Amino acid sequence: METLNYLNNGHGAASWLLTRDHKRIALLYLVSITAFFAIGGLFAFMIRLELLTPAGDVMTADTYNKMFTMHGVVMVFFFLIPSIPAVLGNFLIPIMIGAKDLAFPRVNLLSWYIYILGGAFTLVAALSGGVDTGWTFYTPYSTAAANSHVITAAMGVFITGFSSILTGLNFIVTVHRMRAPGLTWFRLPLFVWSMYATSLIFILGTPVIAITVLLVAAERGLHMGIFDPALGGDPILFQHLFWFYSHPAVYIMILPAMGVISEIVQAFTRKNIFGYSFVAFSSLAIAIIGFLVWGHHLFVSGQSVYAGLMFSLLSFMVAIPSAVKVFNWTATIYKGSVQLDSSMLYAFGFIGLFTIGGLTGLFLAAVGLDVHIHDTYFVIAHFHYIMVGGAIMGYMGGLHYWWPKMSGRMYSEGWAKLAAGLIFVGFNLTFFPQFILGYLGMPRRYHAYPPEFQVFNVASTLGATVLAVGYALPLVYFIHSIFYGEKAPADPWGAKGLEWEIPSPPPTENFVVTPIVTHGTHQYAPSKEVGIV
Amino acid sequence: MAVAHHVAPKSMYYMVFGALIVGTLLTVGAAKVDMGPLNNVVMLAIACTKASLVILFFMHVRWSSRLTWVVAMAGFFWLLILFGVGLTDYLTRGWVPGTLR
Amino acid sequence: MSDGHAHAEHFPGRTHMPPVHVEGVPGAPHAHHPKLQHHFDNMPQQAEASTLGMWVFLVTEIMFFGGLFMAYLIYRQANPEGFAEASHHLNVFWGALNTIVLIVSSLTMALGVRAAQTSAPPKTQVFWIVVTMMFGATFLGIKAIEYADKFRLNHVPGPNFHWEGQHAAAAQMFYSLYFCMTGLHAIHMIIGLGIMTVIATMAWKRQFDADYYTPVEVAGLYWHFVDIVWIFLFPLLYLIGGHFVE
Amino acid sequence: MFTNLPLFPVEGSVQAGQVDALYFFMLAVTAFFSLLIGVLVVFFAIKYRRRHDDEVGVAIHGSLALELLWTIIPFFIMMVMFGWGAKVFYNLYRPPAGAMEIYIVGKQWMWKAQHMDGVREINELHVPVGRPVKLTMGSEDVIHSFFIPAFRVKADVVPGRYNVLWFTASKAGTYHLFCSQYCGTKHSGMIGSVIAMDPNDFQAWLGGGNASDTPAAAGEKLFTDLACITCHRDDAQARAPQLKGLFGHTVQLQGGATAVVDEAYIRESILNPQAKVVSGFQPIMPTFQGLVTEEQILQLIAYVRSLGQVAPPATTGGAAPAAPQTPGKD
Repeated sequence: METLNYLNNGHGAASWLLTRDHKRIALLYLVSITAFFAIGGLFAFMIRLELLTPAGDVMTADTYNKMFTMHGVVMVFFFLIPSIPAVLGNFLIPIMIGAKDLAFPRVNLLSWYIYILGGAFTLVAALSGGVDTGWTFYTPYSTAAANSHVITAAMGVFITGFSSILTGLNFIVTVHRMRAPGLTWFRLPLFVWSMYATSLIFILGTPVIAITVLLVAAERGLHMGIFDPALGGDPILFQHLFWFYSHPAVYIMILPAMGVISEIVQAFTRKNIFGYSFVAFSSLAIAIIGFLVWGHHLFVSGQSVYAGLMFSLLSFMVAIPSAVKVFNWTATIYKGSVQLDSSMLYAFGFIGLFTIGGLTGLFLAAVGLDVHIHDTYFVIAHFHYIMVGGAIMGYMGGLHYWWPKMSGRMYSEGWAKLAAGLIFVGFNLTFFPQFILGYLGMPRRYHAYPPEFQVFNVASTLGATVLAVGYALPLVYFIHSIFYGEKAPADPWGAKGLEWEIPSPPPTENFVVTPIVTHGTHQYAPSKEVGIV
Repeated sequence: MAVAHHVAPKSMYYMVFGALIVGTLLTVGAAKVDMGPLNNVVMLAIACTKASLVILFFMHVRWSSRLTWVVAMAGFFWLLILFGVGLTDYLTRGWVPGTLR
Repeated sequence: MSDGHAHAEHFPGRTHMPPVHVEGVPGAPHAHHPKLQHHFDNMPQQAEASTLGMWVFLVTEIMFFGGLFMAYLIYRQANPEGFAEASHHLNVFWGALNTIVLIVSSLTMALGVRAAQTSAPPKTQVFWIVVTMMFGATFLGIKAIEYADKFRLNHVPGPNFHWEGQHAAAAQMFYSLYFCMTGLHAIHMIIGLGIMTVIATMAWKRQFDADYYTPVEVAGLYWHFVDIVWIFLFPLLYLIGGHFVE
Repeated sequence: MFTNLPLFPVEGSVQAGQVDALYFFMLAVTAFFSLLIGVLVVFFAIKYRRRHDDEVGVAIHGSLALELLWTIIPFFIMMVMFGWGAKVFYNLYRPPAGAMEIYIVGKQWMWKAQHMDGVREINELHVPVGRPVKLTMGSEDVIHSFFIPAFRVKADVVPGRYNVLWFTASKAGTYHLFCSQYCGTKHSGMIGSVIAMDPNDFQAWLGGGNASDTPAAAGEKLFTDLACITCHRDDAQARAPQLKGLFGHTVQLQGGATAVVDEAYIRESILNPQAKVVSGFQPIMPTFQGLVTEEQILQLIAYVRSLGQVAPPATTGGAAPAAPQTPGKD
């Protein structure tokens, strides 16, 4: 006799498609985001296939250009940005703060429908012939020269932006107004802090890209001419407005992953985080300083030299809170009780890859050095270390950590460890050679390339194949676990936190009795200060 | 308990309304006086004052929680970040000898 | 706000509640208001969440218009004379009149919220909201007259744009911005009218009183915000330097 | 010259050494920190592995001293990186006076180069070793980016404006030229070669080349053909500013502002003549938008330059045509 939980409390399509339960909405997102990840991955595979040989012989240049554009659009706007916030954030924030739901459950469901609508626009653009502007939609190529479905794709991005905005709004209000009695700000789980910081970026940045792509559509469709050089318009203004959102968007991807890693590291060392307030505030610092650095995408654009210098300085500044986090995680492992379950393997993978990704970011922030590696494969490698090595590692780690809570089932730990290993190896094989390619000078978005770059490209494609297997495995064993996995206890990892105090899977309104919080999360040992200074 | 919100007297609303109308007429009037670059300053000062009146009284921020203040201010502050940081490019173009605007 | 709120500065939003709250146990004073949604503890928490939500949304609106204002700022500092010349072809009278129309509608909106706050009869509440909508519609009517004028003069950017003055390129840029900014503002007005229709219907059905008027309050915030945008658009578009020259 | 498996790009310019020095410094610092983190994490994971099921970690809440330490040390290291990078950048983007000038126009999907003594090239750029070369670059259509990996230099080529790039080749050879800003279908075909030659070889190449009119001469011809000369003339009937000796000067504009007559100003004045009218003249000049190509605009600019400028580039052979010296005062 199964107890009533959010999964079996209501059956049929309508009980899912009209649900206002944050946990069910999280699962709706999980399914749709996984679908978009597969689509984006398919595009990536086509790109790597083309780059096996120097000559552009697998597909035409136009097709290739559409492939990397759709890869970028789908992965950035429909996978990476919503991934952790919309799936894990939606599922966990109300539980972690002891609430029954988010502040606006209907708005939450609406944001999923908006996401699907935006995704539909993008898929229509892809199926009706594709878009070839690059995910960055740079003018005047996108407004005047491109001969593809730019407006449809731009509307897809515009619409999806509102899904992000509504999600961020919901999280901010929920964290401010719905916390359980006694749950003060400094008792919040670090995941909630990171989601709060992410939400700030959602609401402050997303509107700017919404208006920017709207202007591109207006210029293309109505010949308005906001960025048109012939009217004295400035294509570089587009880049300013675009990156005002799109650089912070990178922090939308990485901040939630950092939050996940903070939780996992504490749970699998059975130890509270080292320097809680520094880790918490560094999330806010990254969110805020992250808004001041966008100009490093314009270092070679003809932006003024002094603006370049300023953006370089600010870009270095944003690295400091990231470094603080890495040092604090390392210090947390010190004298912990370390258990290398698959979630923790992902966390270790994250720390390693994010460290490389972050440190190579310094190369790009150093403005004189960036001139050479700007728009080369060095940049591609760097941001894939952040987005795939960082954000997706965090997402996978989070899924493995909270899967028993979400599904009520345990997955196969052995297969999970194998997948984590494959992903780590495959990832490095794919993207590390691209650093070398980039410094050699191979530009990004090249359909064909000089033959001396081939060896590294072949290595990269080989790695991508391993990576694909690594990503396919979890799909198999997670689905397997739903049907055949053993039932998960409330707290399979021996972790501490409100989400582990309620049954797996949780009941519809999460808590039968509103919890009263008396201390922070992840307190395992009796608190005693151990001086190491 | 739910009647927690401050109920302002009608007379206050009428006074704010009067101030807003006066502000509008002042703006139109000021545009007809040549003050050089000051015209823009005066216009924006009046517009900001009018906006503040609407926010403080019509939108009840005057009686709202500190959080509402912070949220309202944050919006305008972020706008200034967009303008200010963006302008560092436009206002310094061509400063380095040999580079062009 | 009252004492209840003063606590919220020091404790999270749910401290209005007695510390131990078991579901459905009487003693939670407002747990049974018919408008209380299941996931909130009490009415003030629900009201505060809604107004905070609207404020956060308005911040996104500020940034949404902000991108356009940024473009305006950059292009105006690049073409001060062209923008002034183009601005002179806008009708200051209509612009000023529309400003006043919007300010009046903001006043009636504020009085509408106050009517709900003070549990005024539904007739009074509906009266203020409908008056607000009428002024909103008047604004859109005047805007339509101005737009028609621009179409007649071929001042609409695009292939048919025609400019008699000295700064044709800058003027076209100005009018691109003019139509984007006022057009976006007009769309917000139309959405506002839609919201007000819903609010008026709810008011007519006696849904608002001193205990529950959050929807009117939140809709009012939106309406005032749209007014504020126009307060800036009017001088920036209609009154660019040099109206003394003529 | 292309080996089969290069691991590091050739250093073909003076700038390359400066960029690479910074690169190796940053590589060393970041490798150190990556290893530090990696070793610590692995070491702690092994040393403090869980030995029985109900073991918990030691409660350590943090240490202000450590937090300050790992905030301040990275801060100073980053300031060194910033300062070094800023210095390199400032040098990369500040062309020295007297550099040899070449005009570049990017269009979908080719690079066109105009040398000052008339030689034109497509998708090739010949430059002498050991002399600063300054490229003034414009685009016919969309944004391109001029990238020579061996020289470690790059600048976007943006429609509606000129961007400037300079380098001093240090080693003779043939190097890749890439477009590095995505510009449409054949973006990856918008490539070419930069051929750095010994100065003597370069002179020989210039001499034996397919020289046509110099840009200034071509510009002069255009100046007549487009009837610019009807208004821009030397006598008292001139209805437009006299152009002789104008380049490099500051002019007084209507409305009180001033403008320096440089490439950007001349370009704007041809395409959007009403934007900045010199005081004392009527805004009667028609726009030439759509009537002249980017290359022709550059030729007109070369012509105006040849009429004299404040500080003539101290260049010989292959540089701007010898210009009559005008006193450098306004």
